[in-house]
Amino acid sequence: MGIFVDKSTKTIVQGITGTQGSFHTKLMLDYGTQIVAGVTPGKGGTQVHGVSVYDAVDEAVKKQEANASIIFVPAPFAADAAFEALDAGLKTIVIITEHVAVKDVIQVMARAKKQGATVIGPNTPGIITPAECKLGIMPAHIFRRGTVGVASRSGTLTYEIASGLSAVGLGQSTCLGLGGDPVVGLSFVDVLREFEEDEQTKAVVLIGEIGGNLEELAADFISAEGYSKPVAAFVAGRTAPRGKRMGHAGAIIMGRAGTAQSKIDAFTEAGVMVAEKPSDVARLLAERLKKKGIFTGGMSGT
Amino acid sequence: MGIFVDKSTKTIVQGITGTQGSFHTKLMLDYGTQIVAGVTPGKGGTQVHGVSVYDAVDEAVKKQEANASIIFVPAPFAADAAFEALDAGLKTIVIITEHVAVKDVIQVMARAKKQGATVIGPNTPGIITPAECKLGIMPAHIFRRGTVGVASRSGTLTYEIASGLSAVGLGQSTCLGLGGDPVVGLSFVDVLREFEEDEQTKAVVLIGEIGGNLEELAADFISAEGYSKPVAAFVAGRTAPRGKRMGHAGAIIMGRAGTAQSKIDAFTEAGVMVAEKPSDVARLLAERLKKKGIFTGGMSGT
Amino acid sequence: MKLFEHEAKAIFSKHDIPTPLGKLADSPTKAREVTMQLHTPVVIKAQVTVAGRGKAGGILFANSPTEAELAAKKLLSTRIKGTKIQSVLIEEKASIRKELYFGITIDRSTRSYVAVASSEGGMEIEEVAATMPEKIIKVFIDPLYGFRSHHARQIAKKLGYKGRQMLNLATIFHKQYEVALSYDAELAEMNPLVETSEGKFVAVDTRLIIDDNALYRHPEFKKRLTEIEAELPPQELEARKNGLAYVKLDGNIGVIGNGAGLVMATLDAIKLYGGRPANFLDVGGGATANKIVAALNLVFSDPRVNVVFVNILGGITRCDEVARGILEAKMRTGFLKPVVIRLVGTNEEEGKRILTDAGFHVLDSMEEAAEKAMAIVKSGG
Amino acid sequence: MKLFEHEAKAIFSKHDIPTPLGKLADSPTKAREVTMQLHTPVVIKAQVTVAGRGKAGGILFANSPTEAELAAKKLLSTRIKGTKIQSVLIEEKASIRKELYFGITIDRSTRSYVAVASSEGGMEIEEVAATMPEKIIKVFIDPLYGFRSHHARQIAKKLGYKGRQMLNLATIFHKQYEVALSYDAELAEMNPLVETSEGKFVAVDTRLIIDDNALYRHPEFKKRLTEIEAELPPQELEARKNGLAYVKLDGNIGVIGNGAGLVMATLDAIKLYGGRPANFLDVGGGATANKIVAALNLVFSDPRVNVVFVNILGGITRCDEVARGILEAKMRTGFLKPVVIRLVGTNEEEGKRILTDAGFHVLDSMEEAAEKAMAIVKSGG
Repeated sequence: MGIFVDKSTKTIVQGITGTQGSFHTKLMLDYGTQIVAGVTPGKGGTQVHGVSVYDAVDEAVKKQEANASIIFVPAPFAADAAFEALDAGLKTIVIITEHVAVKDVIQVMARAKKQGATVIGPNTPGIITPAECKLGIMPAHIFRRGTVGVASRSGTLTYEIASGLSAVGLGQSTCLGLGGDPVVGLSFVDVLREFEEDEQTKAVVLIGEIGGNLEELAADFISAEGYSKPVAAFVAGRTAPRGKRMGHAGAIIMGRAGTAQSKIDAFTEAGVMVAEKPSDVARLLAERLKKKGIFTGGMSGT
Repeated sequence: MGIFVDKSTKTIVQGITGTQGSFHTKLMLDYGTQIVAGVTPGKGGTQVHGVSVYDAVDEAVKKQEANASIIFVPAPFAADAAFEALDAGLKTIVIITEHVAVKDVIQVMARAKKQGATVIGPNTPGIITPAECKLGIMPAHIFRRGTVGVASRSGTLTYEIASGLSAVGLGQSTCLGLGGDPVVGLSFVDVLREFEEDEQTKAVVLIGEIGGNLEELAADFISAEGYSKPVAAFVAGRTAPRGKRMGHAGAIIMGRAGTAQSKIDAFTEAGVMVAEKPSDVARLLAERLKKKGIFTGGMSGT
Repeated sequence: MKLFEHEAKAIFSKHDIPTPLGKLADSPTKAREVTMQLHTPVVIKAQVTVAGRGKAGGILFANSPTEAELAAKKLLSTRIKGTKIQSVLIEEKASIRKELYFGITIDRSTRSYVAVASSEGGMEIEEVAATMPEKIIKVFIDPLYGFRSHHARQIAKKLGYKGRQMLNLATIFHKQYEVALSYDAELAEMNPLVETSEGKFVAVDTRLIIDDNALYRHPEFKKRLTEIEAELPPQELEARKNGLAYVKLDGNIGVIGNGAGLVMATLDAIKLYGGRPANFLDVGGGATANKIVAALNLVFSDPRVNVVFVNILGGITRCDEVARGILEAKMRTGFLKPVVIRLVGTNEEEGKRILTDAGFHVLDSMEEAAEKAMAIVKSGG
Repeated sequence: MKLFEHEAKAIFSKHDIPTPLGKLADSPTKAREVTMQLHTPVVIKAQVTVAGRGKAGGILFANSPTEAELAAKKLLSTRIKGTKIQSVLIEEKASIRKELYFGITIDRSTRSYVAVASSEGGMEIEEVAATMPEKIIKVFIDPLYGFRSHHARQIAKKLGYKGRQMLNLATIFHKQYEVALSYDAELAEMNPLVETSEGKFVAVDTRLIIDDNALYRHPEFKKRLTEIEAELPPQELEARKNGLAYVKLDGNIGVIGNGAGLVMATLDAIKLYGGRPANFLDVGGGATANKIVAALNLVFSDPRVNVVFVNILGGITRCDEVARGILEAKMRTGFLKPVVIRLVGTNEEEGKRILTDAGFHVLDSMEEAAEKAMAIVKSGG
């Protein structure tokens, strides 16, 4: 269970013969992810870590019955890779690549919407449903199987918070990175909807940052829809100045819009528990879940 | 009845303030066509022949409940006019304009398909359902209400053959010009399908010419589907040389493809009556319909 | 507008499509100079836009600058299908392992652009389609999505290439698509696209036909339009100037009509009665008297014409206006050859009256008129 | 990449968007010359890419060449928000009837480009959005369809224009969309777009920000990249060269971390404990020892920094590699300021061992580390 990926997910790796693609294919295989094929145009017929490489996605999909793709190809070709995956009928596509031109990303997202496909990323660490499937570059040892769904705009901060959750015995149903770019395939609202439907998930953590209004929209959604599961949030960037990109292309305050305060206020108003520090997330959530009788554990590690 | 347009069709004229638009608005009104509004960006608020002019199609459509448009705007702006009509939800669009760039036409047709709209033209004399609605520039006096559906790639040749039909007492259900360009909104097959469904139509006339393979596809369709109504055809251009455009942009034999003979052979094989001369069409059709007992008339005019 | 091979190549090359090393020459001396800068053998190609240049002797080979000079001299003094050769393109001869075909053109039935490829390059693609349809690869291009890089690779793979070659070929296909779209091409073609003995790809012959209706978006070809006019036979130039659609044919019955389909049908009717039309001439819709005068002058100027058949079915075109045009033409030039007139439709009575008063016999049926024209020809004019 | 106003204007103007008559000047003398060719009054605008130029005194007016010379002299010898002014743009002052806003930018939530217009031009659009949201017109652009001419007219109409003015304005909007798309703009803006007292439209101030990720498609800006580097403060230049994401802040606690979110959270934690971060510095994923050395050098070079907080959560980044970088930096430069290290994750034990052996105290919690850094600052370093 969990959302988007699970034990049954059969994945191809686009750009499998590259340094990153090959390295992470190994780690994903080690985790137990079903990597059924690789694709690198012009390298069809070779193998990487025992995985067959094809020239084209449709070939790989047909021969190996894949239903997902993870993309490691360089930025100028990443959108094309996504188009190829979409045309081959894949419905879950993770784009790890960063620095993809936003014009291309916009095209990919429009096409994905038309085809009813889910795109995670670009510029994401990926997605993991612990003990079932890891499609990404996150360090696996941090995550434990459990009931907390996590969605984040940031990589390392997700690891920080997830390891805090794991440490208090709060495992995760699925953790995913939306991606650090201004335009990404999933919004917090999309993910909240999925977690609402997922039986394994009992609570949700949203890790936001400055820039855009995905957090505000999530808060509106939670208020308006009467979200049934407890939600905790952390928002990075209270100290960020206006008009400066803070590492992520998407992390920028434009004029008055996109400040951490605006997001924190919106969350608070919507009844979301807002953590002041990353370590508060696990604590707040554990308290709430204990109150609701869903969680009985305590500190179980450092 | 008839196809695509009838008494209930409420039309806007795009480019109504231009010479052609204004002139033919008058003639269409005289014929009894419901011209409910005109559109010329920048000329909103004026009137042409008593018809109110708007700046935008959606305005005109909303205020006058129009469901069709006829476009007279100059070639560089014709595709934009069609996009505007499509966006306003109109489902029947006649593009009279000639010399529209084919790249634009291709875009318009793709968009129209997506929206489930019918485009007649470009470079067409238009469509007429005699005694009900004329959306076009054809001389009205030639046509009589009746049971023969006519689709043509050519203007004057349609008048020639329609007046022949009228002369022997064979009126028309609907006559329409597909348009003389290589890419047009309707094919003979599309029109055959419509005429098959139309109760008023008892027989069909297809007027083809060299270039492309619309005639061959129509012949295939007639054979494959067991078309229920008698079909007569005339194909112009038996004497046309290879590689030369014969007046219409679409009338050109490329290599071996698109010859009159190929089309005539295909029609003959499909059981379509092929006329040697324009005047034969009415004769052939009258004979066949008399045999079937559908038609009892004879020469009733010049 | 058909571009010359060298023009198409310059555009392709600007878009990083590999083409052979070469240069244009408009004189034998220039041909010699150009060849001295190239590796021999070279190929010398007449720059004409008519099809079938190879078969018509428009392509020669040379192993030295002297041979190239002679070849250029020969070509520059001949005509291909009636067109004078103004310049030759001299290029290094590619070492051919295989000749491929690739083109982007318009598909009428799907209303889209289509990429067409074949492992049988070097011959007319319609010929391949007719004789070896299994050798044709077609990929229809979704207008709202475009020709994507994986579509290009798919074609390269179907042509039997893999690895680096497959990628290189796909890149060339994709660039050609970009050229086709950005230049509003009706046809952008590489034929042959050669695989050299080193396994590289070179567009050895190229064609680019721009959609005339889109020329307003490509002002760079305005000059080219003037040049084309300068090369046109005088009759076609005259037709173009007067907005008349004119095609020269090889018979002796001149034809003037309104509407492309009607004029084609008129030619067909003449043939049906055993005659041979001298031309196709469409005056279009709503022709004025002046246009009729120009059309008549144009047809009369063809020395082979024995009789002129005017076939008018008035719709937007008014019969009285046509009649006035005929009268004016007669007054200005005097008709030295017989004219058969069929005139029906809008303002028919007025038109007929004008012509009848002037002594013309006006007919109602185009078939009848065609027969009459034939009879005149048979009787020797 | 933020283009200078004059660069953006040159591009807009090339695409037929009307801009005021004017010219660039890089010296007071040149300013005088330029003004002599223009109608006075003129406006003299500092060419800097930082926002809030007007409020910072970067825009002056002049009624004569002499006044312009003085104004230019003044601007060329000042800094705006720390940036030296290299040149000024001198333009004829438009006669303003109305100031409009029009921009094409990216909308995150709809994942599309959006056209934004307002009748309240001349102020920051975010300010208008916050204070007068009803004055903002937004049209989201379907990525598979584009911004069509009727969309542009719709906006012009909503702004209250009709007739010829509506058409002219719509044409300008549409051209700006074309500029935005063809230049991969994150933002293409005219603010104000002025309606002159004659009823014409002129883009009086323009901004164009190119998506850095798309610069490979626009090699014409390569030179511009080098120029930008030449203008950067030395720290930012150093960061750029070493592939570090660095933003200067105004505190005294230097921060180094891996991952943008983690570093931001680190800054926030410092603030939470009452401290003031001196910078944002993200070494990114999988940083090598060399990158850590560069990061430490960079932060140490800031004279205001009293203590450095290194916060590493190893994922792809390996703790041992980070530890080696810290050791190497210490050996090369010697640490004159205290360093607080938090290090957990991949190869944590090895990393901790290396650092502990070298005498560093390594912490596990970022909050704990932040508190410790604060304590050091309070104790005076």
